[in-house]
Amino acid sequence: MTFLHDYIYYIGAFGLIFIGLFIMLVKHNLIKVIIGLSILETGVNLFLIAVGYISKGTAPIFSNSAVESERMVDPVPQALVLTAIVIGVAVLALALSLAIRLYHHYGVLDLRKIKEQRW
Amino acid sequence: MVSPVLLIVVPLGLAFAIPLFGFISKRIVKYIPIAAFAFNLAVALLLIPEVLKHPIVVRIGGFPPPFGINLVAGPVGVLFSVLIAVAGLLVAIYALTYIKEGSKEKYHMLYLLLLTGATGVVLTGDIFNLFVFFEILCISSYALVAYIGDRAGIESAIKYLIQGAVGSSFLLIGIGLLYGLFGTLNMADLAQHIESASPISVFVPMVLIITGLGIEAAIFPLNAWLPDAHSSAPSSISAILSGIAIEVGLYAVVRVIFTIFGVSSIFMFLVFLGILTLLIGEMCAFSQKNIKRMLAYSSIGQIGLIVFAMAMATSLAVTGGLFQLVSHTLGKSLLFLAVGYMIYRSGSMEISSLEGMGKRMPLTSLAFTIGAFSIVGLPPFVGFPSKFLIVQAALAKEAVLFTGLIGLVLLGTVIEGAYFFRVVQALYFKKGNGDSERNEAPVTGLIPMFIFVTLIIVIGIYPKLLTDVLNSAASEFLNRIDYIRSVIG
Amino acid sequence: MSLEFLLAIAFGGSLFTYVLGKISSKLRESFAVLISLTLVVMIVCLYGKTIEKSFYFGFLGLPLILRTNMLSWLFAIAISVLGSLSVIFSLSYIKNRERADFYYLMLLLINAAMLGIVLSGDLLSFFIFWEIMSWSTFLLISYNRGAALAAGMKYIIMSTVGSMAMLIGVISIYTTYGTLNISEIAASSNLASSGYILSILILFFTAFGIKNAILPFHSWLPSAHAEAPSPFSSILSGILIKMGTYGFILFIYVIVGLNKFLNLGHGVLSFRYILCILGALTILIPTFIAVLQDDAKKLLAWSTIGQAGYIILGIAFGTSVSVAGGIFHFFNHAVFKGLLFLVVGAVEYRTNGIRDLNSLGGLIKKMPIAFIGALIGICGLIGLPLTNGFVSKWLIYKTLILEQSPFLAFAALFGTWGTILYSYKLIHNIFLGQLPEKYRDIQKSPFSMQLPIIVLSFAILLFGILPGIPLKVINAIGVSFGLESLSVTLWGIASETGALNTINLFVAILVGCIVVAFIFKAGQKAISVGQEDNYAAGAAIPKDKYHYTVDFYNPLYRMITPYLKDFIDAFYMKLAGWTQNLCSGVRRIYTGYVGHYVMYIVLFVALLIFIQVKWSLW
Amino acid sequence: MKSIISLILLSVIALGIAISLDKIPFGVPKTKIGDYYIDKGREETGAANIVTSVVVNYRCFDTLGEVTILFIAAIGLGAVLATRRKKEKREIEPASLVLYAGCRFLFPLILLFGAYISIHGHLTPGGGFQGGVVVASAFLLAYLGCRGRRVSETGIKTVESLGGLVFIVVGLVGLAVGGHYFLSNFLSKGELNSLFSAGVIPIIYIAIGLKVGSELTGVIDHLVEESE
Repeated sequence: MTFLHDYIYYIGAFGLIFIGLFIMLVKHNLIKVIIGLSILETGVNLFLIAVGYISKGTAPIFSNSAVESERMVDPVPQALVLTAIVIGVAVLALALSLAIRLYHHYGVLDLRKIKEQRW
Repeated sequence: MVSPVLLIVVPLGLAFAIPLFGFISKRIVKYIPIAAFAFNLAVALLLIPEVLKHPIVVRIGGFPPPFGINLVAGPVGVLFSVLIAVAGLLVAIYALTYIKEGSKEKYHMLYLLLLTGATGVVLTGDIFNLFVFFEILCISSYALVAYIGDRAGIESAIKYLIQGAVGSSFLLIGIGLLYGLFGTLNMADLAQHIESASPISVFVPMVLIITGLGIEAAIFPLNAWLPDAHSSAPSSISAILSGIAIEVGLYAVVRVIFTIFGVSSIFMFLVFLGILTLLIGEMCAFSQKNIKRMLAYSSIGQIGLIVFAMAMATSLAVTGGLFQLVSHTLGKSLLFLAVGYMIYRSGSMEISSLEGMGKRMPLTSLAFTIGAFSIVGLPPFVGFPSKFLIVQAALAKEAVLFTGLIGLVLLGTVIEGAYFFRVVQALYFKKGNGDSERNEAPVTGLIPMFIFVTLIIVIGIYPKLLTDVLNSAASEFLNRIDYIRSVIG
Repeated sequence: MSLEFLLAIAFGGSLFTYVLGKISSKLRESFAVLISLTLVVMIVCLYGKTIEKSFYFGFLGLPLILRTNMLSWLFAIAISVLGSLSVIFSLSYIKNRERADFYYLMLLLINAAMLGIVLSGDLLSFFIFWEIMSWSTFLLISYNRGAALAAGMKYIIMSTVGSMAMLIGVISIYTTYGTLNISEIAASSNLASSGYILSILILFFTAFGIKNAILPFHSWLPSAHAEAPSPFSSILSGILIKMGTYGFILFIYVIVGLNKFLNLGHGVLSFRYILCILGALTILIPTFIAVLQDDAKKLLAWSTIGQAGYIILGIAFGTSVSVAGGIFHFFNHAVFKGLLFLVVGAVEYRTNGIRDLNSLGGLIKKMPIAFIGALIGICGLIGLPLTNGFVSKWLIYKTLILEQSPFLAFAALFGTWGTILYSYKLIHNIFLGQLPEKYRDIQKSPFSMQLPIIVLSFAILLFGILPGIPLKVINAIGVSFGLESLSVTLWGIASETGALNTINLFVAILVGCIVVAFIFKAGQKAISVGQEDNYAAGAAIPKDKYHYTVDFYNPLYRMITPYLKDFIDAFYMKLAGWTQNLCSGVRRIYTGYVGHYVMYIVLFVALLIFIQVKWSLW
Repeated sequence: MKSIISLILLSVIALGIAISLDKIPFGVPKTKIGDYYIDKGREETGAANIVTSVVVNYRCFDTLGEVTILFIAAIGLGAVLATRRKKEKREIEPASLVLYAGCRFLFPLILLFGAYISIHGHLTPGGGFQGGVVVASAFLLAYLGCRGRRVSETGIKTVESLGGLVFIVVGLVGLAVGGHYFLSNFLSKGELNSLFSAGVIPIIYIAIGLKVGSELTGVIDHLVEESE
């Protein structure tokens, strides 16, 4: 159980990552694939946060200058995640807009049927 | 002294300012990319003599390297910047009249940002920053592939996006693992500490990062997006994707492997991967009927050759690989530009519809022919010295294995020759159906093409123009100690 | 006279001709002739000089060197003379064709590149010029469209294979010796092991063999020669494929050296012997395939392969006489095969592209100059005395017999028999026999076509009667290779084992001719009839009903056809088919379904991790 | 079949990652850089929120890229969606009065909140991105509640550009005056935990807030237009 206790955040993050990947591998519907992508990205973000976590650490904000800097979590992954989230949003927005446009062209979202570009 | 940071910031600022310029005059917008890359070219050329002496390390925000982000403008970075600026400038001139449909303002913004991202990737010294610029490069290419908005473009863009997004997730996981292991994101700092961890735990992030970057670099099993995207994008963008984007991806892969991980045992694997990529690319290109797909697959083949050369990891081989990279940029951009107007005139991408183009568009056909010959590696064009160096590097290994592999490479060249010569024949020696009125590409199309042609011939005859820079670039790749020392001090 | 200046004129002239063509076609043509004649003069001036100097340091730190010596000079003069004659011939041949600018550009560019090949003093510039020649040849072969496209593709693919083999060879030499300068390599090649030399030779000889079309690499040649424009066919056959010969000579005698060459392998498996056997086979099979051809240019093309066999045989055999014979035969072949292609070109020009031997005939009166050219040409080709072909073949036969190689001698002699058959077929089916109705109004060939034909015919007789002129040069070449000197006189060769004296021959033949003519005149009983005055069973045959050039050697065809399938070509075509299938199979991995693509990515990662975890490879 | 293969492959990857993670214990401080920022961040940047000091100062180049990516997404979305011909404007059913009035009431408040979050990025959790998103949500609300009302595209574009330009100009000024480093913090750091502190950080964060807000508004605008 200590294993689970120690690594639960990693397990959760990678659980999401693999769920996302699995969805992308086996689902045919474009929207579902995009959902999988979103889950994957969320998992990655969680993982980054989990890397920077320090047990019982507080947010790295000095609200009162008197407080000493003890047990603050690593600020770097948080900054990275901020960037990663924005990138994820950008990709997602573009993907959805492409999906809208694709649906106009093909009338379906089944990726198995959207195979004009091949070989 | 000019700061290399301007190479990134000025195009970025101009891209942000394009809507404002658009308010002043709609016509002015399309000249902004030209101005930006002319500036970049000048700056990069000015930097060359300086970086040949020692790399310039720029601290963003003034923080010392492991703590702040830094740019490393070494020979490699400046070489790539020059390449990006040249290709960007010429393709921007080409796009002046080529881009007619859609929102031109958006096209020019995305175009500027794509190349800014590419410049950022080659200059940055921080792995997460590399990821960010990489995403700029990728996301703007997704958007540009879909720019025309036809069936093919949208389909290719969404496929490209899905694969690219998976790749960037892998990349990010890899970066996260590295950060967890070493607590730093600076490439030089990572390189310094990489040996302190056990090989297996470093291996997994390396694989993830190579995969993530390798998707953009179009290494074999990861390159399924490339033929679709390159063939569906507007030709000016295909030229950039083929000439710059995949090269930058390759740069990132090589930089990560050489500088950060410094492992030598994976090179053998990459050698085989390169050969496989080369053969599969050439074989697929051989059986294409669509000219742009053919060129796209040919890019895969060329990338395979470059990977092969780089993975040999001798000074000669890396020089050859970089040379091949330059020659591919020049040649393939030229081919896509030439093909762009041919397709525009004939209305179809089938090779059979290009028959008789030698009569209708003689100058464009000439440019295409020279580009094709250069890609195949015929003298006196630039493809020849680069291929020469690669073969020389392989034979200098003095191993039967490498001699055999170089045989395979040259077999690939034969296939490549076969399909390019077939197109050249179709251009000149087949009677086109339809009108044979002479209808040449406009001047703004011909000028960049013939600048490429000039570069191809001049460097092909006088390779010394490049070899000094290439040599020091190769030694920057191979000497990680020097790299670490120049950054961390 | 500096060599780089010469090459600059050659290359610059070709480009300038193209530019002039945009202004006026007259200007272009006169300039093209001027350039090619200037080159002839310049090369004549180079006679006997030995120059070696580097002219360019910029190429990857390798100096590019030009040099000239007797061997280069002989090839250069052949190139420039035949080149200028074919340019003159082209004046009317190409006149009203489209893309004439392009034609002249390529023709002159090829000539310039060939000059570059023979004048280059290091293997890198050799390779560069070689490649320029290859791709420009490809463009010019394709010039005629139609079937020429396939011919061009076949040529360039095989040629690329050869070039790639050569590239490996060149670079391997560079990594081994650290230099590409031919004389430096020659000086240090004694140190190398035979195994290494053998592998280098195999690489280079693949390239040269493909260009020279020796069996089994001949497959590109027939269609390429047949489909190229005729003036260019004459260059192609006369000179261009002989660049392979030049390469053979260069490697056997200059770079590797005769001693080393003779010691590669033993007995039947020696390199030299295998090369000789290949030469012999190249004589035998193509010669008889040539007999079967109905297309005049295809016939000449196969004949070219056969004659190239003689040259290879002579050169590979490696005695001073045989080498002299081989080199002389190269020179002669350039003259008479160039001539024959020009003759066929003249006929083709007047008959609007007809080269089918079954439908031509009786043109003797219409095109007398062409006929005389053809007659002298085939005499040279067969090797009748008093033509230059006789001397070179005599030298080769003599060696083979003296050195007791029965099979090789048999092949050479038997090949000559086949040569007689197809040569006669060629001249008969075009010029003799009945004149078909549709060629009634055929004109004489224009002067610009006659001039090269006359010059070349004259050369055949001149070098046949006075073989000492070229043999002196050839002897000097042989001496520079370290072979023993032949005692060459203006009339022939003096030696203990059978001298050659063409003056004696000349007198004997003259006497014979006079006697025959006398008897013929005296005993004349035959009636002269008109060309179309045909009777069968006493009844006049309508014109065009009876044409006895069809199925000329019918019984012979039936006899030899089953043995003469070009199975090598069939194999190559099959190989091409397989490649094509393989390629279209491979591209199916890009299925178009993005799920598969994601799977590839995941597979890649998983595979790498799996390998590492399982075997700890990296 | 396919899912089984997928599972096998994914479990192989999971195994590899687990091996690597073994060396990264959870919840243990392990980075010197993080400690450096926590120790020195306040002096060097003047921001109380260390994450902000990392985002806007130590790793501000990332942030510049990040803003650019959002910008690209907004343009790209526009480019992809704009290619279609504009349809006939359909008659839009107006929202109910309650919704309309509620939206109009909330709209300025949300804007204000967004502005607050942007401006106080260096003091409290939040910053330009978060503030920008809040601002954009105000516009989303307006789109939902006050149908038919549109934000002027020109305005969005102008704000977007200006936001980006301010960021870059601040950086270039830093290059010119502040010790020759791009984006260096050339203004006085001020007193910790006060609004006017931390040099350029608030300026950049305001620019980012404007830019992110306008970009996301643009994205929403395009999507709303598509759905109509």
